[in-house]
Amino acid sequence: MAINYEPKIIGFICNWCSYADADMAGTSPVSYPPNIRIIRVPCSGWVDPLLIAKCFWQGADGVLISGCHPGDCRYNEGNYHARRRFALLHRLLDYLGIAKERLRLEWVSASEGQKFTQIVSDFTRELAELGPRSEG
Amino acid sequence: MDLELIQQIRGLCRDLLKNGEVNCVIGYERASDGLTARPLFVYEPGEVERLIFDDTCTHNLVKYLSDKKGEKIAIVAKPCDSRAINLLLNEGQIKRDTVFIIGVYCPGVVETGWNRKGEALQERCQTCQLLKPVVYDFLAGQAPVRSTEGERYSDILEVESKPEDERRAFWLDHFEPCIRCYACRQICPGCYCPECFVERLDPMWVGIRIAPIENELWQAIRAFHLAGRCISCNECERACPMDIPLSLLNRKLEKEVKELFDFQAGLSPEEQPPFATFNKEEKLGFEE
Amino acid sequence: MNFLMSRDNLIRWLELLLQERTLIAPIRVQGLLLFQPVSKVEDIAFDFDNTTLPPKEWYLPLTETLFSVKSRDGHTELVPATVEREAVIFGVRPCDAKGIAMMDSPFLQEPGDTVYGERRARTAVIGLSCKHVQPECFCTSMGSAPDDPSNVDILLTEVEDGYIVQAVTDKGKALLPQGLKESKAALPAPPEPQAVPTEGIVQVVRELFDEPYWERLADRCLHCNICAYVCPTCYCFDVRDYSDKGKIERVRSWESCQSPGFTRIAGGYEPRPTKGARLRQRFYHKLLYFSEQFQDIACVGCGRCVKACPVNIDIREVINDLQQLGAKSGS
Amino acid sequence: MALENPFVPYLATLKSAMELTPDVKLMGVELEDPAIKAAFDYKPGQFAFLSAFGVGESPFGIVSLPQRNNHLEFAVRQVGTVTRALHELELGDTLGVRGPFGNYFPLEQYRGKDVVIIGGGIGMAPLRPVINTILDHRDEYGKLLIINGARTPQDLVFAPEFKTWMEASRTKLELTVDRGDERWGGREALVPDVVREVAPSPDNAIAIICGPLIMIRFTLTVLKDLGFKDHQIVTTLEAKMKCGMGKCARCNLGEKYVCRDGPVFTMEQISQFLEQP
Repeated sequence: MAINYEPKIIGFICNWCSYADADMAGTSPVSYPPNIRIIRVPCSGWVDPLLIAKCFWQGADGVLISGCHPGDCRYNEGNYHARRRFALLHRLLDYLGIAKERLRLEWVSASEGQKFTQIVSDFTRELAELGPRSEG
Repeated sequence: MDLELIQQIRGLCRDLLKNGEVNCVIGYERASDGLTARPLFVYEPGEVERLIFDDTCTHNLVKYLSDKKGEKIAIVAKPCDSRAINLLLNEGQIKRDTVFIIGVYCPGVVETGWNRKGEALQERCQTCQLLKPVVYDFLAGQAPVRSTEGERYSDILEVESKPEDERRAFWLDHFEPCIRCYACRQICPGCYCPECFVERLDPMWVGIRIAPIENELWQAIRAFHLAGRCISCNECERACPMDIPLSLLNRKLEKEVKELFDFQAGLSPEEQPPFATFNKEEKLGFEE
Repeated sequence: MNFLMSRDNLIRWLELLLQERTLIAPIRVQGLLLFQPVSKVEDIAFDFDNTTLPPKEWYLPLTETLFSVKSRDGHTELVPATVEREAVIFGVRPCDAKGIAMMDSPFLQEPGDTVYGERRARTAVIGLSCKHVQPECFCTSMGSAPDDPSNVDILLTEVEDGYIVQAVTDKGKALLPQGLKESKAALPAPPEPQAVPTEGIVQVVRELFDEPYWERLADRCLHCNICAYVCPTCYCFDVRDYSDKGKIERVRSWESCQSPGFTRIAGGYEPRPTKGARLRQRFYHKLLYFSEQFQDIACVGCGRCVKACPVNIDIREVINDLQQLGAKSGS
Repeated sequence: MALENPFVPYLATLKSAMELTPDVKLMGVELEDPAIKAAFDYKPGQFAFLSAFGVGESPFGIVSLPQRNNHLEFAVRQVGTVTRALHELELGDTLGVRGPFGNYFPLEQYRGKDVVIIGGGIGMAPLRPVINTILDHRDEYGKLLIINGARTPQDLVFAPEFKTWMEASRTKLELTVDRGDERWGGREALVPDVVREVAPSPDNAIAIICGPLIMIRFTLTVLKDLGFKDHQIVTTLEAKMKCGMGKCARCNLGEKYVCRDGPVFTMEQISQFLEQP
């Protein structure tokens, strides 16, 4: 494994919870690795599987979707739908040769800044260990 | 050919057309090769003699119901096709009272192509448990006796067992010949969007290049859009001029949807497809 | 003058050609037979009915870059695509060779499509006569024949002890190896494909624009692009920009008059709103419009569309139907 | 020397952009290469493709006149992705021009005749160079009647030029909108109805129509009622095009290609296709 390999991660982060954590981390001493590019979205349920697929096909090494805990959705049920959708997408992508480890769905509330930082750090490390994706 | 069954269908269609209960019957007739079948639209009672039914009637005619919205239609439906009717009913695409469903007990269909009729039943039929339509107004034929044993997903398990890189290569190889003729979509009863994502310019999801990456994005997302909706008629694979094994993709999702949500598309017109509903308490593998 | 070339010598000759130029030939790929650049002569299929896709792909690729946009220091430069090498396309059936020649009409008419023209000029066509005809073949009704040498540079006809070689053009003669043995043997009689009543079809079809026939025929049409993409003479294309990671290219790809939105303009107006209008366009373009422009029916009788259509829209049957409709309305 | 690849546009610079209506901009474009600029000759009715690199290209009628304007002018209405990208260009930005394509209005044939110009919405764009040519050679033509309709007063594309048009000799401008506003004192009527009301005489006259197809269809009926024959009615058509050279086989109307044989047609040539529902 190349030592200099820095995985590219795209994060779709819910505006009502995890985005606050991501935002905060920018100004706090404890931060997450710069490998993630964050896209603020209104709800984890808003994220179209097409966006995820497109990220991978455009060369992302990992995609993180982070939303509110079940029961806490601003729009009542967005994250329940997201959970179903990504559970299945996960399996399809894996089948197509984009390993399960590369797509993560996480529930992180606005008060769990540390958890968010931890998730991004872990995800970056795991992807680095996994190595670059094969061509395509 | 089961002549009795055919006479039954012809007689019924003649009456339906004569009485004005429907203005068109969608069924099958002999293709120009004199050997296989093709879709037939009958408008006049005098034309019902062209209708046939046999083990070459592989087409899923339900696709055409989306073209004939607002008309009173009778349609010949095998059990798998009838699941597509449920799908369209469930998704509000057709109205039950505008469609007269002539269900037929399924003898299974054989592999066919232009001027070519195989001996064996299609693979999908070999493991299909559904011998009787799930929705119909009239049931034609007699319950067939045939074995439906067999492992439905063995080829999928084989792909799954490959390492990540090999799976990736396997699919890129298979998507490479895709010429993006969109026959898979055009023949699919579940593909009725007025504007398909692949043709959207804004945002442009899939670029104009006909190349493996774009092809795969197209095929993967199309399959995903049909997840929990595909009724496994396998028309897409049959239509594909480049022999892409689309069934490997669609049955993978069928298998996962069954496992995750205990759902099979089109079995009932009422049951909500997996992405239209949820269960608050379910664990789908994300919680630690 | 005809020559005789043994099977071994054919292989040797192709190996020689491969050394100095791009060699395109039918190759079996995952159950398909496709014209592809050859890396080893032993990959070439010599015994086949016809290829899955016609050879038009070599001249009008499924997808190609027309030019790339280079931007540097606020200055934009457009870099047109170029054709690199001389090429030989081997194993072209006479019907498909006619298809290639027909595409010249739209593409080389002024202003000529330069990339197409260059590919055409720099590619020699080695034809292969048909030993057998298929049930879907009808080339003789479309002005070609299983042994028609008109549109190739060299035509090979398989005989017992090898191939009879007809050097049709100077371009073809220049490609042949030295010292070929002359052959005085008569060419074998070609197989006889099915006949389709094409006589007078151009005049007949002109009068049938408003026939309800088109909507009825289109009932079962799926409006996929198969028939157009497997057709040696269909040449509709789409042009759009493709940008990926800062690279901008203008790309041309195949398209078909059957695809939804083919003629829909921004703002929504659709001049061919019905299934029948779209399908009629296909047959009208082949049978009437192309003939009016370029004096030939845009069909070579290869039968690929007949074979590949998932719902059996059979152009032979359509021509028959039109003749009957014409006779009925004419009488 | 290799021939010019006809798919490669000329590079050009956006020199001016003026908002004509809330969704139409008049864009002034100058070809970068002086030799190409000098050789770029065009006539009223011809069109060219404009490229927004990275998004694509679309055809637009050229609304300027070589003898009047130093730059090529196009009236671009924002309806899709390419037109949006063109609207977003800033002065000095590079764009592509491919053309000129198509036939043109045979204005020399209209000399000595009365000319009736009927335009709806953005359909006025290709008619502007016709009007201006007639005004530049006012004595050579008979009466000029311009009937211009739009959805609202804001959508009258060439409003800044109305004064000049109205003041020209033997020229009449009739404006109409579907829906007026508080400042609109004029007609609120559909274009075909205005044509019927104004009732131009077909004697030694030619009528040129451009606008939405539905407007063309209804106006045709009115013109025919007034006694205009098919050969006296001329229109210019819009079609989806990808090449402009009769190759991509997309814009055909029967055996004619809008890009090569058109976009200017007499009704005699195309009525068969317009009468379809």
